[in-house]
Amino acid sequence: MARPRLGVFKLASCDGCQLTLLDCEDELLAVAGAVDIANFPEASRRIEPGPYDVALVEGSVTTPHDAERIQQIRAESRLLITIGACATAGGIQALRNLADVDTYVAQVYATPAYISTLATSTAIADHVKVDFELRGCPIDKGQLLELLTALLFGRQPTLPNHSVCLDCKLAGNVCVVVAHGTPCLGPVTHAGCGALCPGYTRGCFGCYGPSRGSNPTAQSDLLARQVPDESTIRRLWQGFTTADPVFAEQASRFTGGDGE
Amino acid sequence: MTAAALDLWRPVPMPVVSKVQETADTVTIELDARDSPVRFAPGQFTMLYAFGHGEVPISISGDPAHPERLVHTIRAVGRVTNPLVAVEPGQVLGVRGPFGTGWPVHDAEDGEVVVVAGGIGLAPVRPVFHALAAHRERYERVWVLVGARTPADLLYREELERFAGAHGFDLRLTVDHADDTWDGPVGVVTRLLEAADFDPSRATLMTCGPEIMMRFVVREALRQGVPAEKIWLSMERNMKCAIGLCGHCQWGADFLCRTGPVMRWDHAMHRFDVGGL
Amino acid sequence: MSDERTIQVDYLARVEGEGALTLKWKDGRVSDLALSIFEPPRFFEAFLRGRSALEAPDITARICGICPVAYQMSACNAIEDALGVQIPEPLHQLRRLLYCGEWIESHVLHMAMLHAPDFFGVPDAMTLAQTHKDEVVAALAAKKAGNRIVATLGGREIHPINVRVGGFYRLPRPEEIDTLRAELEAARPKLEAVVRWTGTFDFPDLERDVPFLSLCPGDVYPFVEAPLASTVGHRFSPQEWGQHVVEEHVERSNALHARLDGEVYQVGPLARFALNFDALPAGLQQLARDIGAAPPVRNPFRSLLVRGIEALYAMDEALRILDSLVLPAEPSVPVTLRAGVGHGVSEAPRGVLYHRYELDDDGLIVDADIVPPTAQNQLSIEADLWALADGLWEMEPEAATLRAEQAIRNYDPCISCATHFLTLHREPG
Amino acid sequence: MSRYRLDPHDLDRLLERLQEGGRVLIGPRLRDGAIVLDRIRSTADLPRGLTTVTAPGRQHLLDRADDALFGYEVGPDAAKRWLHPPRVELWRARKDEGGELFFEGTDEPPKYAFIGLRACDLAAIGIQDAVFLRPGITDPTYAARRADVRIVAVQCGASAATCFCASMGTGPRVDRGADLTLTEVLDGEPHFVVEVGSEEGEALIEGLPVKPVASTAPEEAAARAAAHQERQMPGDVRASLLNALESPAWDDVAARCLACGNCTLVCPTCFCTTVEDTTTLAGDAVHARRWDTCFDQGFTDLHGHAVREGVAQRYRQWLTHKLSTWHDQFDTSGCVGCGRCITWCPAGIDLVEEARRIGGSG
Ligand SMILES: Cc1cc2nc3c(=O)[nH]c(=O)nc-3n(C[C@H](O)[C@H](O)[C@H](O)COP(=O)(O)OP(=O)(O)OC[C@H]3O[C@@H](n4cnc5c(N)ncnc54)[C@H](O)[C@@H]3O)c2cc1C
Ligand code: SF4
Ligand code: SF4
Ligand code: SF4
Repeated sequence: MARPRLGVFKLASCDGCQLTLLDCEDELLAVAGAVDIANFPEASRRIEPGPYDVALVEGSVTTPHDAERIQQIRAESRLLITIGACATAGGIQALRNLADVDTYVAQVYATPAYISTLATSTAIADHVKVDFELRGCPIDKGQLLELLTALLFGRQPTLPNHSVCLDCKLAGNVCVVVAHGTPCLGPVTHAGCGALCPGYTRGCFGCYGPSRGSNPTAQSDLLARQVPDESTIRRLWQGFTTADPVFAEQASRFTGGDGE
Repeated sequence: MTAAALDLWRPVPMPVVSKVQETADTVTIELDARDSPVRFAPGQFTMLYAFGHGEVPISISGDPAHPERLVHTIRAVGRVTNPLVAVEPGQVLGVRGPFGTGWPVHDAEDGEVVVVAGGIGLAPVRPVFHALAAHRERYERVWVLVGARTPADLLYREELERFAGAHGFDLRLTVDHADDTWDGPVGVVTRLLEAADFDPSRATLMTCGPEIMMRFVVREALRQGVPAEKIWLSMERNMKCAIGLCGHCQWGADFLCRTGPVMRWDHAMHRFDVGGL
Repeated sequence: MSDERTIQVDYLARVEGEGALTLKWKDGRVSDLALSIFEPPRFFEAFLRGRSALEAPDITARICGICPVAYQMSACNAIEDALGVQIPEPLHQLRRLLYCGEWIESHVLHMAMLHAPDFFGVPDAMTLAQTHKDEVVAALAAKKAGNRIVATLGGREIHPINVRVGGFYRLPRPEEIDTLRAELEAARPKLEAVVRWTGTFDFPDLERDVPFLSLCPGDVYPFVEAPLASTVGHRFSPQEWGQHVVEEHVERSNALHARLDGEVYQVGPLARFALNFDALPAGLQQLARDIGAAPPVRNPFRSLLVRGIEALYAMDEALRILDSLVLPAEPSVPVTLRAGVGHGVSEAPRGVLYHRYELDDDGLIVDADIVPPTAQNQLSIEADLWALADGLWEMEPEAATLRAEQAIRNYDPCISCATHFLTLHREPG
Repeated sequence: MSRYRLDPHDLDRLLERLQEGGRVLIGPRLRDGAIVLDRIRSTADLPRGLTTVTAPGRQHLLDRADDALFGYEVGPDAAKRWLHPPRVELWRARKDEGGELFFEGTDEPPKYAFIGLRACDLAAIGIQDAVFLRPGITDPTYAARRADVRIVAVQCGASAATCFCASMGTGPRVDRGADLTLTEVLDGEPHFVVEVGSEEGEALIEGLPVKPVASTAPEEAAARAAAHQERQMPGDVRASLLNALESPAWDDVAARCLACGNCTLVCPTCFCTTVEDTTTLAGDAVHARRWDTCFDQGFTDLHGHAVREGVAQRYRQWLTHKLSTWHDQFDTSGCVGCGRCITWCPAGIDLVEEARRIGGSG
């Protein structure tokens, strides 16, 4: 089998998800030997034109230019895989979707006219068809390797969509809700991180977005029993996957603070 | 006791010896089981393992008289069945089994047999045809009522016709949607059942297909007077281990990999209409 | 007929984030030079408004996946300043430990994977590994050790989850500390080998006398310790930052440029090294001299060597902290939310990172200001390019392009960060 | 059963004895604010002077006035975590050049000893035995870990607010399944009363500095614990739930249930697993098993849809399996009344209350 041609593309993001690939220190050279890294500017000056067998796309669409670029990337790629909360859900920068972006520009830049931006930060799937997604802010190294080995092998990656609680118990973490009364989004959050936050005695803040078939309404009800301040609950839902419709719906149940 | 000797989780490698394309998405493959013959009852299934992709339950669709030839008919629908359907002769699969319960081919002796199957549901009853053919004299009339979405989705069509000719089965086929190759009946398989004039008091009915199809088949059979304890069906649930340890295939108190997939209607009837059980 | 030449790098590779370079000559003289940043803006400072101060470390980490610890540390320092929280020594040591991990990881990533390929004329580290397998493998092992520190203390390598205002969520467990120590000990000689190897590189000549700014506590090589000092006589606290550093917004860039009392200046390894060399252990001072990095180092290409020395320092410091670790009883000190203004600095691998927050009575952020290192260095990078550019005129286009890119990569510029250092302009009223 | 007296400072001798021959000792340990089961080596690793305050969805630790080593109720973990591990590689498959497949086992089962298990834990092991060691169907992972295990139980002297073992007939008295049973006596001069429950138990204390005693401390402790228990599983639950399969009452609990699966995961008898197939970069295929939960929607996936789509259907599966159909499958209830699922449910859902409400027993 010819080595699949890999492209890694960045839109609005922090670089962290693609850095995950370079953080696979033990496997990097083997991966580099197995795939043809045709376009990965963070790692290589060699930038070859498409088509690509696999495109890893990091970041959300926030500019008119990127809205066009993602069409181009899709057209050139056999498989398009989104990596990370920005690409799968708009990222933390999707908080702009709740505000007036012109005000934001004016608040941040002295000369707003120099800035070209869209009113929203949107997930890649809002623009083009996505073949697989790796959730998380950032993605998990083990999941990235699983995805890459699956692609090399020609099989479906094993990327479970159950909730963090299952992984929390697999890991032997102590439940922070029960032991400490700490608010935790684990029950409704998509697995993949290995239940990291509860393992460090803090509540999950939902950076993998919603899990399949869970009960976010019951989660909100529980949070309302735990946390007196509504705006705190709203901010919890409005985190790194704030634009996800499931989380956004729950956030809309809570007002308070200055965000209503 | 050594753990390895008891390891029911571990497959046995078997090479593919032949592959027949049945329909656009379905193939029949035969595995060479001479080294470890799979003696099975019609209706039983194995766990088939595609290297690196995983294991899925697939009914044995071959002739029970030939345990050294393990035959399966597989429809490509996803993660594991896609690579299973793509195997070529010479490649090796992993096999565990056989597992589960079988059709009542012995209990059905000295009476009529009515087999009603839809779509891929024909695969688990195909061994029944072999078993009945092998002892044709023990049975009265044999009805084979088969439904498919379109003529192109009909499984084993020529073979069924050959069987029917050679062994005197009353074969009736129907499709949901006809095309220009089709001049047979159009409609659901229950219509065939309505039209078949078997003696309900002497018949054993075996049905396999989507749950919704089986619901109507059973309803019609009961209406015609087939006793509940002579109606048999094959249930499908997610299965991961096939040895009653993973919990996935539970349906009420049944582990369908052990006390199913084939069961009598009077065993199933109290739950069959409970949604999402 | 006039002779014109252009170097156009549409996509600067092997830097973090998206930027481009245009260099034009006319009749042998540079006529235009532009380092533009087209990384899309993400408006962190705007949406931080209304968020809780306690969220600042997690949120601002997302400005940069390469140096999230720096963001978390500067944010904690600033919020703790605003809330009057004192961090006891054991927790301060754990923060240094975490920072050691980020320095090692980031420096080795930059040295071996992003910068070194330029010195061999190859496109990337994977290609470099074909001729220098042992060195690349050793570098990967050293980098991994850095990542292990961050993952052990922070939960994961990128965007650690264990940092909070007031300390940490949980303390490392004894068995985690033992494992980490063993991993660092095994990686130490590999890192040293990599550093010695970089000493053999062929460094282009370029000397620029630019003011350096870094933290300079005096007694220790700094990660999070104020005050700041410069090589031109400044000495000021984080609270005085705004009196000295001013940013401007230019058209071609989504980032802002900073000046120190009106002057172009530089932050980062060379600045730290120049201002804190005396705080390095004697052995590392000697090693620095051995590999060609005797202070002051003013050749930006040689910043590669200084990164190596700093990475080794971070490795040794991490081991020292682990050996003398006294775990506190609690992973954090109590924090009470209230109104206030706070300033925080820390030394990101690329240089000083400044945060400032204004909080209301509920501890919600009403105003935020973040000045990352790349923004501060951008004018210096351009100055380097001007200084180099005349010489590039003579070179083959490909070699000239490479040299210009290499000069930019000297700074390990983090463009993802640069576009998010966003001065919040207070609305009237 | 013969009874002996063991001084607290001699407990370490017993712990050493338990670890002879490379046996891995699992016992209670303080971690992140809860008492979990984990590897321990000596009494220094045991939680000392702590007690638990337990309620639905809540378990806190508090200091005790004394130095008790076992003065708390069960935490989230049970022996299941060790005998039926959360993840285990079942086998690896390799393909040689000729395309032949090889299936190789990779499990290297450790030998375990447990200390600190309670009556409910022993009953739960009995239930998992029934699941995993059926005639003709033996799970090799479980069998290998279970075969040569040593168990030192502790007799409860108090019950948590969520315990209801008395009504399940599984406790609080430890009367079977342990090699040794310790009753911690704190009045007067602190000591342990050791009951011997097996030949292995006899061998464990041979040569230890123990003295025969005639003590009724175990019975007294058990009576105290039983007297605490307010929760009672209704006696007719097996039938009443099955009669309520289509009751709208399931929707009520489904509105509160997070579908997170914590109840099944902390339950010492729940055994469901799934398998995950992956490949290594070197091309080997890994077939691994991990705990699964019937609360996950994907648990009942058929091609294109899940059978138990809604939370009500999943909660019904869990409760009816535990309390009804388990009897048909394994001749026992699936519940030992340990209360873990009540305590460790983040939403504090109480299966006893739900069983009453849904089954209509008040
Ligand atoms: C007893 C029994 C006999 C069967 N006999 C045959 C047969 O002879 N021929 C045939 O083509 N198919 C048969 N099936 C169905 C076959 O097992 C599924 O099509 C197959 O499991 C789908 O797996 P996949 O990975 O290809 O699909 P995916 O859709 O990718 O699978 C996703 C998930 O759903 C599960 N899953 C999906 N569909 C089913 C299903 N129908 N049954 C159980 N689990 C499922 C998979 O295990 C996996 O967890 C039988 C099923 C059972 C239970
Ligand atoms: S800590 Fe959070 S993720 Fe873990 S079990 Fe509890 S609720 Fe679930
Ligand atoms: S526990 Fe939650 S917030 Fe933490 S890393 Fe996992 S998904 Fe993200
Ligand atoms: S169902 Fe609940 S009370 Fe019963 S054994 Fe399981 S966890 Fe314990």
